Amino acid sequence: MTFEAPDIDYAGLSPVLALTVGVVLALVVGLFGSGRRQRIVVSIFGLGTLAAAAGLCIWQWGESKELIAGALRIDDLAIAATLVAIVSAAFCIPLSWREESVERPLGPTGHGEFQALLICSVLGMTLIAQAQNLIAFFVALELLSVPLYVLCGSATRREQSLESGLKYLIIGSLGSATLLYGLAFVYGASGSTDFDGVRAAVGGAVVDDPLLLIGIALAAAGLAFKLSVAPFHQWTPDVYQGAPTPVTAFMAVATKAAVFCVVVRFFDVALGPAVGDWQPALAALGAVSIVVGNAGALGQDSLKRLLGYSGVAQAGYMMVAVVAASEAGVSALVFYLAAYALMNLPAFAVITIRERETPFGDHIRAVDGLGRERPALAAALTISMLALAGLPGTVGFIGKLFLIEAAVDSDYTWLGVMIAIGTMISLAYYLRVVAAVWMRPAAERPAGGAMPAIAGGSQEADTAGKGVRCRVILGATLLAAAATVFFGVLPSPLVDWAARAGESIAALP
Amino acid sequence: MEEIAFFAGAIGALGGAIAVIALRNPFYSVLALIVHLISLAGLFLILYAEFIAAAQIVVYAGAVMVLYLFVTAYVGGVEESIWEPIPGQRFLAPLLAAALFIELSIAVVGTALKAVESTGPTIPADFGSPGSIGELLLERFLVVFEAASMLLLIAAVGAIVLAGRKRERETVPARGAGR
Amino acid sequence: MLNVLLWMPLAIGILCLVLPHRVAPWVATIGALARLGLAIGLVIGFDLGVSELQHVVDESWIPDLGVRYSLAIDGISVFLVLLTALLWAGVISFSALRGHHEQRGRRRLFYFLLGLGETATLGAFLAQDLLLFVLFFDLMLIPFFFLIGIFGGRDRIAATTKMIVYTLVGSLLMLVGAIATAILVAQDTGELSFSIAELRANLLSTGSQEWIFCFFAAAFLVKMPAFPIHGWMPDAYRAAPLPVLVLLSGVLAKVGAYGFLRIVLPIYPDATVTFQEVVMVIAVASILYGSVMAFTQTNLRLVAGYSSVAQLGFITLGIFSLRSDGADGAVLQMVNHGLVVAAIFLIIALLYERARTEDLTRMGGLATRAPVLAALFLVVTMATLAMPGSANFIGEFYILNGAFQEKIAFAFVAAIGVALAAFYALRLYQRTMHNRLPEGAESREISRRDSLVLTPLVACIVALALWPGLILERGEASVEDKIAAVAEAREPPVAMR
Amino acid sequence: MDITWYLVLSALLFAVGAGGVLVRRSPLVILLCLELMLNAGNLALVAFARSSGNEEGQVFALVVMVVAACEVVIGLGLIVAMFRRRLALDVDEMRELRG
Repeated sequence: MTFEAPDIDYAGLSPVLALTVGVVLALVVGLFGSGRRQRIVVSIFGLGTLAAAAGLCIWQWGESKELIAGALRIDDLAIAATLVAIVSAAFCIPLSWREESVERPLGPTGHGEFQALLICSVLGMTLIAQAQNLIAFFVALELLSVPLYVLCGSATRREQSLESGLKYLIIGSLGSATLLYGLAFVYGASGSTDFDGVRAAVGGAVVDDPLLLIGIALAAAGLAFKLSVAPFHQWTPDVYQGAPTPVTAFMAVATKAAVFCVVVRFFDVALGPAVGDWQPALAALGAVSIVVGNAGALGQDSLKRLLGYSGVAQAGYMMVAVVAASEAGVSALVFYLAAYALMNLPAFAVITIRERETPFGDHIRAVDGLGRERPALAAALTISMLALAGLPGTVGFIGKLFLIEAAVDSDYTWLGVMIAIGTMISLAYYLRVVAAVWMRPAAERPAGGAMPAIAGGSQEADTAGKGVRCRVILGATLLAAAATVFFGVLPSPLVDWAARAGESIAALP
Repeated sequence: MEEIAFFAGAIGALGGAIAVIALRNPFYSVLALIVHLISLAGLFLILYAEFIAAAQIVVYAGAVMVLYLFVTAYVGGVEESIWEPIPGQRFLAPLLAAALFIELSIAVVGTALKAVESTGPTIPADFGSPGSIGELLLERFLVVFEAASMLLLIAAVGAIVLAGRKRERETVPARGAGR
Repeated sequence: MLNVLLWMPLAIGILCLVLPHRVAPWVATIGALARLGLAIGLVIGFDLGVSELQHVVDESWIPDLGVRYSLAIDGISVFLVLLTALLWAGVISFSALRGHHEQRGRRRLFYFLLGLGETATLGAFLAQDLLLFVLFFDLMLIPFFFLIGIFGGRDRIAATTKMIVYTLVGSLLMLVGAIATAILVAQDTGELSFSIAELRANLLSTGSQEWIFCFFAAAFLVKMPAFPIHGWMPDAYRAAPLPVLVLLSGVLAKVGAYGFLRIVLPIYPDATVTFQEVVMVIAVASILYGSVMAFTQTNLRLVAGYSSVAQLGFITLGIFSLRSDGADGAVLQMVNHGLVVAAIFLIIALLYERARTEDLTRMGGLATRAPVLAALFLVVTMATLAMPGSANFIGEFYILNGAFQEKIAFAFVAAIGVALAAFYALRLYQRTMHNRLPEGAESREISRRDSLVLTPLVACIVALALWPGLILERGEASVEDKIAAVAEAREPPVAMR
Repeated sequence: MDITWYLVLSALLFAVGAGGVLVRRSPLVILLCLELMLNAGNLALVAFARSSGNEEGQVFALVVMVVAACEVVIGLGLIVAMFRRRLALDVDEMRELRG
């Protein structure tokens, strides 16, 4: 038997390699030391890994090449999605400091394991953003999901956390199984697992074959589970609420970036010739998601649930870009993904901080009167809410503009109108948060001023690390909020970046 | 001959599957799943997938299911009655499943692909052998192979995080002390 | 020049955020006066009789989306810019002079939000790019959401939320409409552009124009507000602090009417002709409804608020008469009404301090010891009811003249509104100033610091009454230009005869 | 034997698995049902590998086994952790997160 090792382009593969090394390093380093020292050392390695991967990505920016026998493809779209994932992971690491689930000295999850899982999930996202065949697609999806299941359940002391982990696992696996079955049918219809092969076959005789149609339907449903697109979204608010907040932040932002990237490759490219088969279905999913997400968020008192439903709606907005199936659509999607990260991360950071400062957890009362108490935090949360609502002067407005333009350009004007209608509904709940921040007095705390039951660790430990923790988190939060406004006023750099990512998909009109 | 083997395997697989969802004791469900997996392995053999069949029996039906049995035994075979769920769901679920089956069957039977309606094309002698699968894994699907190994590693880490070295009663009083 | 004018309010607003409490109001005042000077300079330097845009600024902003940062003024916007600068200067100095009690210890935020609001409003008046206009139009809401929500009275959160949801419903559809316009045009010309001039040169098909017109009309009519969609107005007017109300009613309401002239008429002429009567019906309905409601309300703010509804109805009627007379009058009336309503709300603030109530039935006799205040109020009242000799009279005359030429029936009905205005304006004046002074109220002369703001404002009203040509002459050419855009879409009237 | 037979069997198994996920409440059994669904997918993959004459489907099936194993491990881990917390092992009783 002859064995020929495939040609490996180490430059193109370098971000993946860096992340792989990072996972192992975080695990190994996590074994040494404990408490504060462990946190510092592991975080240096974790953030260093992410920085290295980001640097390598930027180094590869502008490349467009197949890696390892055509299983992966590194291009600007993949790099853009990877960068969004890396940024949100890097944001999540300081947030997780002093988080009850990772800080407990004798508990199961230390910083080493936590960050190893986090980086592994980023690795999965990097791979899925580059995937060029069905098998790599599937395994990368699992590689990003499995660590997330664990992270969601990692606060093993809290019943909510375990429940959310199990719920996410069950729903996620249901989605995976559905997706797998769909992919199997696509493979059966086309006889190939490579996206190129699928595209070639779909362009031929099998376009209207029932096998392919059902395959597409199942795959769309499976991916909709992962993207929390309605009507496959029921898990989202529960899991968002139950999971530790830093994990929720990462999950909400990064998963969408990576999975939408592969959705573009799978639908717009591999199944591009069958566009008439899937376009109306995805359009319907997007529209339903916009309505259901926004309507669901209306009565929510828990900020994390609110953001969960808002995430459902936002996924609907992004689905519109996929439906557009054009270069403008992909650019709009990439822009919106970056915008989504910038808008959401500050909100989750503020929730995390308030969870530790007040006894209200993530209830909306926790931010009552924030404008007087902590103006900087209040400003960040306000900007993030206004941006999510798509008001002008923020990156959210430009993002919506981009999306509507892509939709109208592809003759899906009604979807553009749906975005506008969804935005109107969403104002009611985003503004409720803003009103709570600026226009209500601070909520009365229960007597005794005890720390919330869920924020474990001792009082002493909390005050000890407070200074550093707050400064780093606050800095990152304000930076993201400032970027939200900056790119809302001067969007050109981000628009160029997104446009480059859009152009890297050659197969689109 | 092939027909007999197929129907034997099919009856085993289907019977196992139905037993999994019908039996009340999870312990028996696991055993039923093992039957199902072994029957599937038989079907894989008929389809010239020797390596998959072997992996199915050794790794899946063997190792993974043993883990499953241990956990079921540890957690305890929680008896749960099937016929008490939310009214409606128990009627709806079979309906949904039936609809799904019919839809999938339409796709499978209605397809115009010639390859599916035949016994399949002629294939080389080493189709599905460990050698040729291994070659594919190390050449075209090297990334997939590496990613799968990463997945196993992280699953192990995850299992340790979730279930490993946990002495709840000892850690609770130690809050804040062992910093 | 325009750049400085546009961004100075925001820059000074941000500066106010970091300055000490005591200094911030005065810095804001100086900045506002400087802007007023700039705006006066614009009017003085304005080239008469030219319909072209002046002081053009045109920079690339988001090339991929075809959005440009382009600003300019013409005969219509120059006075609205002046009005904006004037009223903002008035409100900021009014608040600074009294160290306003409604600011609840958050002065710096108050002046920042005012600055942001001025930048947004000026931006809407200056923008020559459709998308830039939409952006500023939406941006205006944000500071006012906070101004009402933080500094307002009872039920402020519900009121401000209602206001923003109502107005954004319209303007988000407008965003879709704007994008659709640009893209549909780009499908013909091959180049994506939101420039109003470009879009005017390449008109859409009638069918597309019609649905897009509906989106724009919804946005503008809600903003005004016009009769069936004014639901946010009473709550917001009750809750808003009075200085903010001056801006809301004096300037923001005009942006809607301005939008019709600047955008809808030139870009969607066919649809304008199609929907002319519909909008005129809405306008007349607003006039009647507003006048009647103003007559029946007892809350001072709501009297002024509903009278605004009626006045905006007049302005809309003038624009949609699609005659240059009517539109000329509408432009004049926009400025007139802005000045008058601002004066009224400031006077209401003074009356409230004296009577400790805003209920008309529990007021009276405030004129007894305050002749100067009474005189100022009288001038404003006369202007409100469009006494012959006031600029309002001239404005309404032009508007009715235009309407008579176009649709006689509408003009007759609208004329009833003129008569009703006399009723509610005089009722307002009499009930507050004359009769007996109720218990708890005191008649006090206007203080020197208040008259520092109010007197110049009233002087402006008088000056405009003496010299309405200031606006009519400069506005004429631009208005003609907009009407001409529509005239091409109509069957030529000559052929009909 | 036509490949269609295998595919119909696979569809039946998939439907049984999906029905099981909906009907059963014990997380342990739900995990088993998910295994059924993945295995149905595997059967389809192997059958399609036979019909298209390339082994890619078989490699896919192998990967799916790894994935299934990982999901089982994590799922069991969560169940054990919950058991240790003496939580009710009943999905319908997860009232904490209802809404």
